[in-house]
Amino acid sequence: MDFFELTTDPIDITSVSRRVVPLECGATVTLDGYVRKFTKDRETLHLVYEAYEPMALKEGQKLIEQAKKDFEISHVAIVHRLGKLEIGETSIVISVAAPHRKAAFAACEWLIRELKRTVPIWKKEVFADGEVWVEGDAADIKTA
Amino acid sequence: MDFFELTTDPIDITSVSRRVVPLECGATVTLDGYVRKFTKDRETLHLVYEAYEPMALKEGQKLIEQAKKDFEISHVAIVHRLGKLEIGETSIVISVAAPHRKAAFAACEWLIRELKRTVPIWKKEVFADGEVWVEGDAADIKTA
Amino acid sequence: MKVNVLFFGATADLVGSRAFETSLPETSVAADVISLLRAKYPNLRDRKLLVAVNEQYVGENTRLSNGDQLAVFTPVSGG
Amino acid sequence: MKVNVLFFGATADLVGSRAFETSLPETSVAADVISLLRAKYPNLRDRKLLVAVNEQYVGENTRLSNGDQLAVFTPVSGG
Repeated sequence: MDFFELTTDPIDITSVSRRVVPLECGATVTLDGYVRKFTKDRETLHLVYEAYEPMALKEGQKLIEQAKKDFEISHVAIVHRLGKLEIGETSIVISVAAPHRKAAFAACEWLIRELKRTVPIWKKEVFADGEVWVEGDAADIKTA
Repeated sequence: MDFFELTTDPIDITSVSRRVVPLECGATVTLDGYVRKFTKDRETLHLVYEAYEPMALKEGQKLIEQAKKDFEISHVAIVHRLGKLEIGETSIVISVAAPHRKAAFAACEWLIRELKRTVPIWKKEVFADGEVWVEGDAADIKTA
Repeated sequence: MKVNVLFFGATADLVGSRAFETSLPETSVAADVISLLRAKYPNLRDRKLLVAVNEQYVGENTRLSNGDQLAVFTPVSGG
Repeated sequence: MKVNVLFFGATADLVGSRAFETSLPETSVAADVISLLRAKYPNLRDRKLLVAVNEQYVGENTRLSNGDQLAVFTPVSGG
Protein backbone atom coordinates (compact mmCIF):
# COMPACT_ATOMS: atom_id res chain seq x y z
CA MET A 1 0.00 0.00 0.00
CA ASP A 2 2.73 2.47 0.94
CA PHE A 3 4.56 4.06 -1.93
CA PHE A 4 7.59 6.20 -2.71
CA GLU A 5 7.68 7.40 -6.29
CA LEU A 6 9.74 9.68 -8.50
CA THR A 7 8.12 11.43 -11.44
CA THR A 8 8.84 14.11 -14.00
CA ASP A 9 5.10 14.83 -14.37
CA PRO A 10 3.15 17.39 -12.34
CA ILE A 11 1.91 15.94 -9.04
CA ASP A 12 -1.77 16.02 -8.14
CA ILE A 13 -1.93 16.33 -4.36
CA THR A 14 -5.21 14.50 -3.84
CA SER A 15 -4.09 11.59 -5.99
CA VAL A 16 -1.27 11.09 -3.51
CA SER A 17 -3.12 11.82 -0.26
CA ARG A 18 -6.24 9.86 -1.14
CA ARG A 19 -4.91 7.00 -3.29
CA VAL A 20 -5.10 4.79 -0.21
CA VAL A 21 -7.34 5.49 2.78
CA PRO A 22 -7.28 2.62 5.28
CA LEU A 23 -10.58 1.97 7.05
CA GLU A 24 -9.12 2.36 10.53
CA CYS A 25 -7.88 5.87 9.69
CA GLY A 26 -9.46 9.21 10.43
CA ALA A 27 -6.76 11.71 9.57
CA THR A 28 -4.19 12.33 6.89
CA VAL A 29 -1.47 14.92 7.23
CA THR A 30 0.06 16.07 3.97
CA LEU A 31 3.15 18.13 3.37
CA ASP A 32 3.10 19.78 -0.02
CA GLY A 33 6.37 21.48 -0.98
CA TYR A 34 6.49 23.76 -4.00
CA VAL A 35 8.66 26.30 -5.74
CA ARG A 36 8.84 29.55 -3.78
CA LYS A 37 9.20 32.64 -5.95
CA PHE A 38 10.71 34.95 -3.35
CA THR A 39 13.22 34.09 -0.64
CA LYS A 40 13.43 37.39 1.15
CA ASP A 41 14.08 39.69 -1.82
CA ARG A 42 15.77 37.20 -4.09
CA GLU A 43 13.68 35.97 -7.00
CA THR A 44 13.80 32.36 -8.12
CA LEU A 45 13.10 31.68 -11.82
CA HIS A 46 12.78 27.92 -11.55
CA LEU A 47 14.24 24.83 -9.87
CA VAL A 48 15.80 21.66 -11.23
CA TYR A 49 15.77 18.42 -9.23
CA GLU A 50 18.03 15.51 -10.06
CA ALA A 51 18.10 12.09 -8.37
CA TYR A 52 20.26 9.01 -8.19
CA GLU A 53 17.05 7.20 -8.94
CA PRO A 54 17.56 3.55 -7.92
CA MET A 55 19.19 4.56 -4.65
CA ALA A 56 16.58 7.28 -4.00
CA LEU A 57 13.83 4.67 -4.35
CA LYS A 58 15.60 2.39 -1.86
CA GLU A 59 16.24 5.19 0.65
CA GLY A 60 12.65 6.35 0.32
CA GLN A 61 11.35 2.87 1.10
CA LYS A 62 13.65 2.68 4.12
CA LEU A 63 12.22 5.93 5.48
CA ILE A 64 8.69 4.64 5.11
CA GLU A 65 9.54 1.39 6.89
CA GLN A 66 11.22 3.26 9.73
CA ALA A 67 8.30 5.68 10.10
CA LYS A 68 5.83 2.80 10.31
CA LYS A 69 7.89 1.25 13.11
CA ASP A 70 8.30 4.47 15.07
CA PHE A 71 4.83 6.07 14.77
CA GLU A 72 1.25 4.78 15.11
CA ILE A 73 0.42 5.29 11.47
CA SER A 74 -1.21 3.13 8.81
CA HIS A 75 -0.07 4.39 5.46
CA VAL A 76 2.62 6.58 3.90
CA ALA A 77 2.57 7.99 0.38
CA ILE A 78 5.47 10.01 -1.01
CA VAL A 79 5.95 11.38 -4.51
CA HIS A 80 8.95 13.53 -5.43
CA ARG A 81 9.13 15.36 -8.71
CA LEU A 82 12.32 15.55 -10.80
CA GLY A 83 13.42 17.80 -13.66
CA LYS A 84 12.57 21.45 -14.18
CA LEU A 85 9.88 22.95 -11.94
CA GLU A 86 8.25 26.34 -12.45
CA ILE A 87 7.17 28.70 -9.65
CA GLY A 88 4.32 27.23 -7.61
CA GLU A 89 4.75 23.69 -8.93
CA THR A 90 4.81 20.89 -6.37
CA SER A 91 8.19 19.25 -5.78
CA ILE A 92 7.10 16.83 -3.09
CA VAL A 93 4.00 15.44 -1.46
CA ILE A 94 4.25 13.38 1.72
CA SER A 95 0.96 12.04 3.07
CA VAL A 96 0.61 10.06 6.26
CA ALA A 97 -2.69 8.40 7.21
CA ALA A 98 -3.29 7.36 10.79
CA PRO A 99 -6.15 6.43 13.09
CA HIS A 100 -5.50 9.69 14.98
CA ARG A 101 -3.94 12.92 13.84
CA LYS A 102 -1.09 13.36 16.33
CA ALA A 103 0.95 10.45 15.02
CA ALA A 104 0.29 11.59 11.46
CA PHE A 105 1.67 15.07 12.18
CA ALA A 106 4.74 13.69 13.95
CA ALA A 107 5.50 11.12 11.24
CA CYS A 108 5.03 13.58 8.37
CA GLU A 109 7.41 16.06 9.98
CA TRP A 110 9.97 13.32 10.62
CA LEU A 111 9.69 12.02 7.05
CA ILE A 112 10.37 15.34 5.35
CA ARG A 113 13.28 16.08 7.67
CA GLU A 114 14.87 12.68 7.05
CA LEU A 115 14.16 12.74 3.33
CA LYS A 116 16.03 16.03 3.02
CA ARG A 117 18.99 14.43 4.78
CA THR A 118 19.22 10.96 3.25
CA VAL A 119 17.42 10.52 -0.06
CA PRO A 120 19.87 11.19 -2.94
CA ILE A 121 18.09 14.02 -4.72
CA TRP A 122 19.65 17.41 -5.41
CA LYS A 123 18.05 20.79 -6.02
CA LYS A 124 19.43 23.52 -8.28
CA GLU A 125 18.02 26.99 -7.75
CA VAL A 126 18.04 29.18 -10.85
CA PHE A 127 17.92 32.90 -10.06
CA ALA A 128 17.83 35.88 -12.40
CA ASP A 129 21.53 36.44 -11.62
CA GLY A 130 22.93 32.92 -11.52
CA GLU A 131 22.30 29.41 -10.30
CA VAL A 132 23.39 27.23 -7.42
CA TRP A 133 23.15 23.59 -6.41
CA VAL A 134 21.80 23.63 -2.87
CA GLU A 135 23.88 21.65 -0.40
CA GLY A 136 21.99 19.83 2.34
CA ASP A 137 22.87 18.96 5.90
CA ALA A 138 24.18 15.40 5.78
CA ALA A 139 25.30 15.03 9.38
CA ASP A 140 25.19 11.49 10.74
CA ILE A 141 24.07 9.46 7.78
CA LYS A 142 23.87 5.83 8.86
CA THR A 143 26.28 3.77 6.78
CA ALA A 144 26.38 0.06 6.01
CA MET B 1 -7.13 35.47 1.11
CA ASP B 2 -7.62 33.32 4.19
CA PHE B 3 -10.92 31.51 4.39
CA PHE B 4 -13.06 29.51 6.79
CA GLU B 5 -16.02 27.90 5.09
CA LEU B 6 -18.84 25.50 5.92
CA THR B 7 -20.32 23.33 3.21
CA THR B 8 -22.69 20.40 2.79
CA ASP B 9 -20.94 19.40 -0.45
CA PRO B 10 -18.01 16.98 -0.71
CA ILE B 11 -14.68 18.74 -0.17
CA ASP B 12 -11.93 18.51 -2.77
CA ILE B 13 -8.66 18.67 -0.87
CA THR B 14 -6.56 20.32 -3.56
CA SER B 15 -9.18 23.01 -4.12
CA VAL B 16 -8.63 23.99 -0.49
CA SER B 17 -4.88 23.52 -0.23
CA ARG B 18 -4.06 25.16 -3.55
CA ARG B 19 -6.78 27.81 -3.91
CA VAL B 20 -4.23 30.36 -2.71
CA VAL B 21 -0.45 29.90 -2.93
CA PRO B 22 1.42 33.04 -1.89
CA LEU B 23 4.65 33.68 -3.79
CA GLU B 24 6.81 33.82 -0.67
CA CYS B 25 5.67 30.32 0.34
CA GLY B 26 7.40 27.01 -0.19
CA ALA B 27 5.38 24.60 1.92
CA THR B 28 1.77 23.84 2.72
CA VAL B 29 0.75 21.47 5.50
CA THR B 30 -2.74 20.05 5.19
CA LEU B 31 -4.78 18.14 7.71
CA ASP B 32 -7.48 16.10 6.05
CA GLY B 33 -9.94 14.52 8.51
CA TYR B 34 -12.40 11.91 7.27
CA VAL B 35 -14.86 9.31 8.47
CA ARG B 36 -13.11 6.34 10.06
CA LYS B 37 -14.94 3.04 9.59
CA PHE B 38 -13.40 1.18 12.52
CA THR B 39 -12.54 2.52 15.97
CA LYS B 40 -10.93 -0.53 17.51
CA ASP B 41 -13.63 -3.12 16.75
CA ARG B 42 -16.62 -0.82 16.67
CA GLU B 43 -18.00 -0.08 13.20
CA THR B 44 -19.23 3.37 12.26
CA LEU B 45 -21.99 3.53 9.63
CA HIS B 46 -21.85 7.28 9.05
CA LEU B 47 -21.44 10.63 10.80
CA VAL B 48 -23.62 13.70 11.01
CA TYR B 49 -22.14 17.16 11.64
CA GLU B 50 -24.25 20.10 12.76
CA ALA B 51 -23.10 23.70 13.31
CA TYR B 52 -24.32 26.90 14.84
CA GLU B 53 -23.33 28.40 11.54
CA PRO B 54 -22.99 32.17 12.07
CA MET B 55 -21.06 31.66 15.30
CA ALA B 56 -18.91 28.89 13.77
CA LEU B 57 -17.90 31.25 10.96
CA LYS B 58 -16.91 33.93 13.49
CA GLU B 59 -14.98 31.50 15.70
CA GLY B 60 -13.23 30.07 12.65
CA GLN B 61 -12.10 33.53 11.56
CA LYS B 62 -10.82 34.23 15.07
CA LEU B 63 -8.70 31.07 14.98
CA ILE B 64 -7.19 32.08 11.65
CA GLU B 65 -6.37 35.57 12.93
CA GLN B 66 -4.77 34.18 16.06
CA ALA B 67 -2.71 31.62 14.10
CA LYS B 68 -1.41 34.34 11.80
CA LYS B 69 -0.28 36.34 14.84
CA ASP B 70 1.37 33.41 16.59
CA PHE B 71 3.10 31.57 13.71
CA GLU B 72 5.23 32.65 10.74
CA ILE B 73 2.66 31.66 8.18
CA SER B 74 1.17 33.37 5.15
CA HIS B 75 -2.17 31.79 4.48
CA VAL B 76 -4.79 29.61 6.16
CA ALA B 77 -7.64 27.78 4.41
CA ILE B 78 -10.23 25.81 6.37
CA VAL B 79 -13.34 24.06 5.07
CA HIS B 80 -15.60 22.02 7.35
CA ARG B 81 -18.33 19.82 5.97
CA LEU B 82 -21.79 19.59 7.57
CA GLY B 83 -24.63 17.10 7.26
CA LYS B 84 -24.36 13.35 6.70
CA LEU B 85 -20.94 11.96 5.81
CA GLU B 86 -20.27 8.45 4.59
CA ILE B 87 -17.18 6.38 5.43
CA GLY B 88 -14.03 7.89 3.95
CA GLU B 89 -15.60 11.27 3.19
CA THR B 90 -13.66 14.35 4.25
CA SER B 91 -15.10 16.26 7.20
CA ILE B 92 -12.41 18.90 7.44
CA VAL B 93 -9.46 20.28 5.54
CA ILE B 94 -7.06 22.72 7.19
CA SER B 95 -4.24 23.99 4.97
CA VAL B 96 -1.50 26.31 6.15
CA ALA B 97 0.95 27.85 3.69
CA ALA B 98 4.23 29.28 4.94
CA PRO B 99 7.64 30.30 3.67
CA HIS B 100 9.09 27.35 5.61
CA ARG B 101 7.50 24.10 6.70
CA LYS B 102 8.07 24.16 10.46
CA ALA B 103 5.69 27.01 11.12
CA ALA B 104 3.13 25.40 8.81
CA PHE B 105 3.22 22.13 10.78
CA ALA B 106 2.95 23.92 14.12
CA ALA B 107 0.10 26.19 13.02
CA CYS B 108 -1.88 23.37 11.39
CA GLU B 109 -1.66 21.27 14.54
CA TRP B 110 -2.68 24.22 16.70
CA LEU B 111 -5.62 25.07 14.42
CA ILE B 112 -7.19 21.62 14.48
CA ARG B 113 -6.76 21.36 18.25
CA GLU B 114 -8.36 24.75 18.84
CA LEU B 115 -11.11 24.19 16.28
CA LYS B 116 -12.16 21.02 18.08
CA ARG B 117 -12.37 23.01 21.30
CA THR B 118 -14.00 26.28 20.28
CA VAL B 119 -15.86 26.20 16.95
CA PRO B 120 -19.54 25.36 17.55
CA ILE B 121 -19.89 22.22 15.46
CA TRP B 122 -21.09 18.87 16.81
CA LYS B 123 -20.53 15.36 15.54
CA LYS B 124 -22.98 12.48 15.82
CA GLU B 125 -21.56 9.00 15.35
CA VAL B 126 -24.01 6.47 13.99
CA PHE B 127 -23.05 2.86 14.75
CA ALA B 128 -24.76 -0.38 13.80
CA ASP B 129 -26.09 -0.58 17.36
CA GLY B 130 -26.99 3.00 18.18
CA GLU B 131 -25.85 6.58 17.86
CA VAL B 132 -24.16 9.16 20.06
CA TRP B 133 -23.41 12.86 19.95
CA VAL B 134 -19.72 13.16 20.70
CA GLU B 135 -18.88 15.55 23.51
CA GLY B 136 -15.66 17.55 23.17
CA ASP B 137 -13.23 18.90 25.69
CA ALA B 138 -14.27 22.49 26.30
CA ALA B 139 -11.84 23.36 29.09
CA ASP B 140 -10.89 27.04 29.30
CA ILE B 141 -12.90 28.63 26.55
CA LYS B 142 -12.12 32.33 26.53
CA THR B 143 -15.29 34.29 27.20
CA ALA B 144 -16.25 37.87 26.47
CA MET C 1 -36.92 41.38 28.95
CA LYS C 2 -37.14 38.58 26.43
CA VAL C 3 -34.31 36.42 25.15
CA ASN C 4 -34.24 33.62 22.62
CA VAL C 5 -32.18 30.47 23.26
CA LEU C 6 -30.97 28.21 20.44
CA PHE C 7 -30.14 24.51 20.78
CA PHE C 8 -27.98 22.32 18.53
CA GLY C 9 -26.76 18.73 18.34
CA ALA C 10 -26.95 16.80 21.59
CA THR C 11 -28.57 19.75 23.36
CA ALA C 12 -31.40 19.94 20.85
CA ASP C 13 -31.99 16.20 21.28
CA LEU C 14 -31.93 16.44 25.09
CA VAL C 15 -34.34 19.37 25.08
CA GLY C 16 -36.52 18.04 22.28
CA SER C 17 -36.55 21.40 20.50
CA ARG C 18 -34.24 23.78 18.67
CA ALA C 19 -35.25 27.09 20.25
CA PHE C 20 -36.86 28.49 23.36
CA GLU C 21 -38.06 32.01 24.07
CA THR C 22 -38.39 33.24 27.64
CA SER C 23 -38.98 36.35 29.73
CA LEU C 24 -36.41 37.20 32.37
CA PRO C 25 -36.00 39.79 35.12
CA GLU C 26 -34.05 42.86 33.96
CA THR C 27 -30.86 42.02 35.87
CA SER C 28 -30.51 38.42 34.68
CA VAL C 29 -27.14 36.91 33.83
CA ALA C 30 -26.20 33.92 31.68
CA ALA C 31 -26.16 31.57 34.67
CA ASP C 32 -29.83 32.35 35.32
CA VAL C 33 -30.75 30.98 31.91
CA ILE C 34 -28.75 27.83 32.57
CA SER C 35 -30.57 27.34 35.89
CA LEU C 36 -33.91 27.90 34.24
CA LEU C 37 -33.10 25.37 31.50
CA ARG C 38 -31.83 22.76 33.95
CA ALA C 39 -35.06 23.15 35.92
CA LYS C 40 -37.24 22.87 32.84
CA TYR C 41 -35.24 20.08 31.11
CA PRO C 42 -34.00 17.47 33.61
CA ASN C 43 -31.92 15.87 30.81
CA LEU C 44 -29.61 18.87 30.99
CA ARG C 45 -28.94 18.64 34.73
CA ASP C 46 -25.76 16.57 34.60
CA ARG C 47 -24.39 18.04 31.37
CA LYS C 48 -21.61 20.55 30.99
CA LEU C 49 -23.11 23.51 29.13
CA LEU C 50 -21.53 26.46 27.36
CA VAL C 51 -23.29 29.73 26.67
CA ALA C 52 -22.97 32.15 23.77
CA VAL C 53 -24.70 35.51 23.61
CA ASN C 54 -25.09 37.03 20.16
CA GLU C 55 -22.58 34.49 18.76
CA GLN C 56 -19.84 35.10 21.34
CA TYR C 57 -18.87 32.83 24.21
CA VAL C 58 -19.72 34.45 27.55
CA GLY C 59 -19.00 33.75 31.18
CA GLU C 60 -21.74 32.79 33.64
CA ASN C 61 -21.93 36.30 35.12
CA THR C 62 -22.48 38.11 31.84
CA ARG C 63 -25.53 40.41 32.03
CA LEU C 64 -28.22 39.83 29.43
CA SER C 65 -30.19 42.43 27.47
CA ASN C 66 -33.61 42.42 25.90
CA GLY C 67 -33.54 40.70 22.51
CA ASP C 68 -30.30 38.81 23.10
CA GLN C 69 -29.83 35.68 21.04
CA LEU C 70 -28.44 32.97 23.29
CA ALA C 71 -27.12 29.53 22.43
CA VAL C 72 -26.66 26.91 25.13
CA PHE C 73 -24.76 23.81 24.13
CA THR C 74 -22.65 20.85 25.17
CA PRO C 75 -18.91 21.02 24.45
CA VAL C 76 -18.28 21.17 20.72
CA SER C 77 -16.97 18.19 18.75
CA GLY C 78 -16.26 19.27 15.19
CA GLY C 79 -13.20 18.40 13.16
CA MET D 1 39.85 -4.48 -9.58
CA LYS D 2 37.68 -2.04 -11.46
CA VAL D 3 34.96 0.16 -10.01
CA ASN D 4 32.59 2.62 -11.63
CA VAL D 5 31.82 5.96 -9.94
CA LEU D 6 28.65 7.94 -10.69
CA PHE D 7 28.23 11.71 -10.23
CA PHE D 8 25.03 13.76 -9.86
CA GLY D 9 23.98 17.36 -9.35
CA ALA D 10 26.69 19.66 -8.04
CA THR D 11 29.23 16.85 -8.10
CA ALA D 12 28.67 16.16 -11.81
CA ASP D 13 29.10 19.88 -12.52
CA LEU D 14 32.29 20.11 -10.43
CA VAL D 15 33.78 17.04 -12.11
CA GLY D 16 32.49 17.86 -15.56
CA SER D 17 31.24 14.33 -16.14
CA ARG D 18 28.61 11.91 -14.88
CA ALA D 19 30.70 8.74 -14.51
CA PHE D 20 34.28 7.63 -14.03
CA GLU D 21 35.77 4.15 -14.27
CA THR D 22 39.02 3.34 -12.53
CA SER D 23 41.28 0.47 -11.54
CA LEU D 24 42.18 0.11 -7.88
CA PRO D 25 44.45 -2.11 -5.77
CA GLU D 26 42.61 -5.17 -4.37
CA THR D 27 42.44 -3.90 -0.78
CA SER D 28 41.04 -0.47 -1.55
CA VAL D 29 38.41 1.16 0.65
CA ALA D 30 35.88 3.92 -0.06
CA ALA D 31 38.24 6.60 1.29
CA ASP D 32 40.81 5.67 -1.35
CA VAL D 33 38.37 6.56 -4.10
CA ILE D 34 37.62 9.89 -2.45
CA SER D 35 41.37 10.65 -2.27
CA LEU D 36 41.82 9.69 -5.89
CA LEU D 37 38.91 11.91 -6.95
CA ARG D 38 40.10 14.89 -4.91
CA ALA D 39 43.53 14.53 -6.51
CA LYS D 40 42.09 14.29 -10.01
CA TYR D 41 39.40 16.99 -9.60
CA PRO D 42 40.66 19.96 -7.55
CA ASN D 43 37.08 21.35 -7.46
CA LEU D 44 36.18 18.54 -5.06
CA ARG D 45 38.93 19.27 -2.55
CA ASP D 46 36.98 21.50 -0.19
CA ARG D 47 33.63 19.75 -0.58
CA LYS D 48 31.97 17.42 1.85
CA LEU D 49 31.42 14.16 -0.03
CA LEU D 50 29.25 11.13 0.73
CA VAL D 51 29.83 7.68 -0.74
CA ALA D 52 27.38 4.97 -1.72
CA VAL D 53 28.39 1.52 -2.86
CA ASN D 54 25.79 -0.42 -4.83
CA GLU D 55 23.12 2.10 -3.78
CA GLN D 56 23.85 1.97 -0.03
CA TYR D 57 25.58 4.62 2.04
CA VAL D 58 28.95 3.34 3.27
CA GLY D 59 31.58 4.51 5.72
CA GLU D 60 35.06 5.56 4.62
CA ASN D 61 36.63 2.26 5.66
CA THR D 62 34.28 0.03 3.67
CA ARG D 63 36.22 -2.42 1.48
CA LEU D 64 35.46 -2.33 -2.22
CA SER D 65 35.05 -5.27 -4.61
CA ASN D 66 35.58 -5.68 -8.32
CA GLY D 67 32.58 -4.36 -10.26
CA ASP D 68 31.21 -2.20 -7.45
CA GLN D 69 29.03 0.68 -8.51
CA LEU D 70 29.98 3.73 -6.47
CA ALA D 71 28.33 7.12 -6.24
CA VAL D 72 30.17 10.07 -4.74
CA PHE D 73 28.10 13.14 -4.03
CA THR D 74 27.66 16.36 -2.06
CA PRO D 75 25.04 16.35 0.73
CA VAL D 76 21.58 15.81 -0.69
CA SER D 77 19.01 18.61 -1.00
CA GLY D 78 15.70 17.16 -2.15
CA GLY D 79 12.28 17.96 -0.77
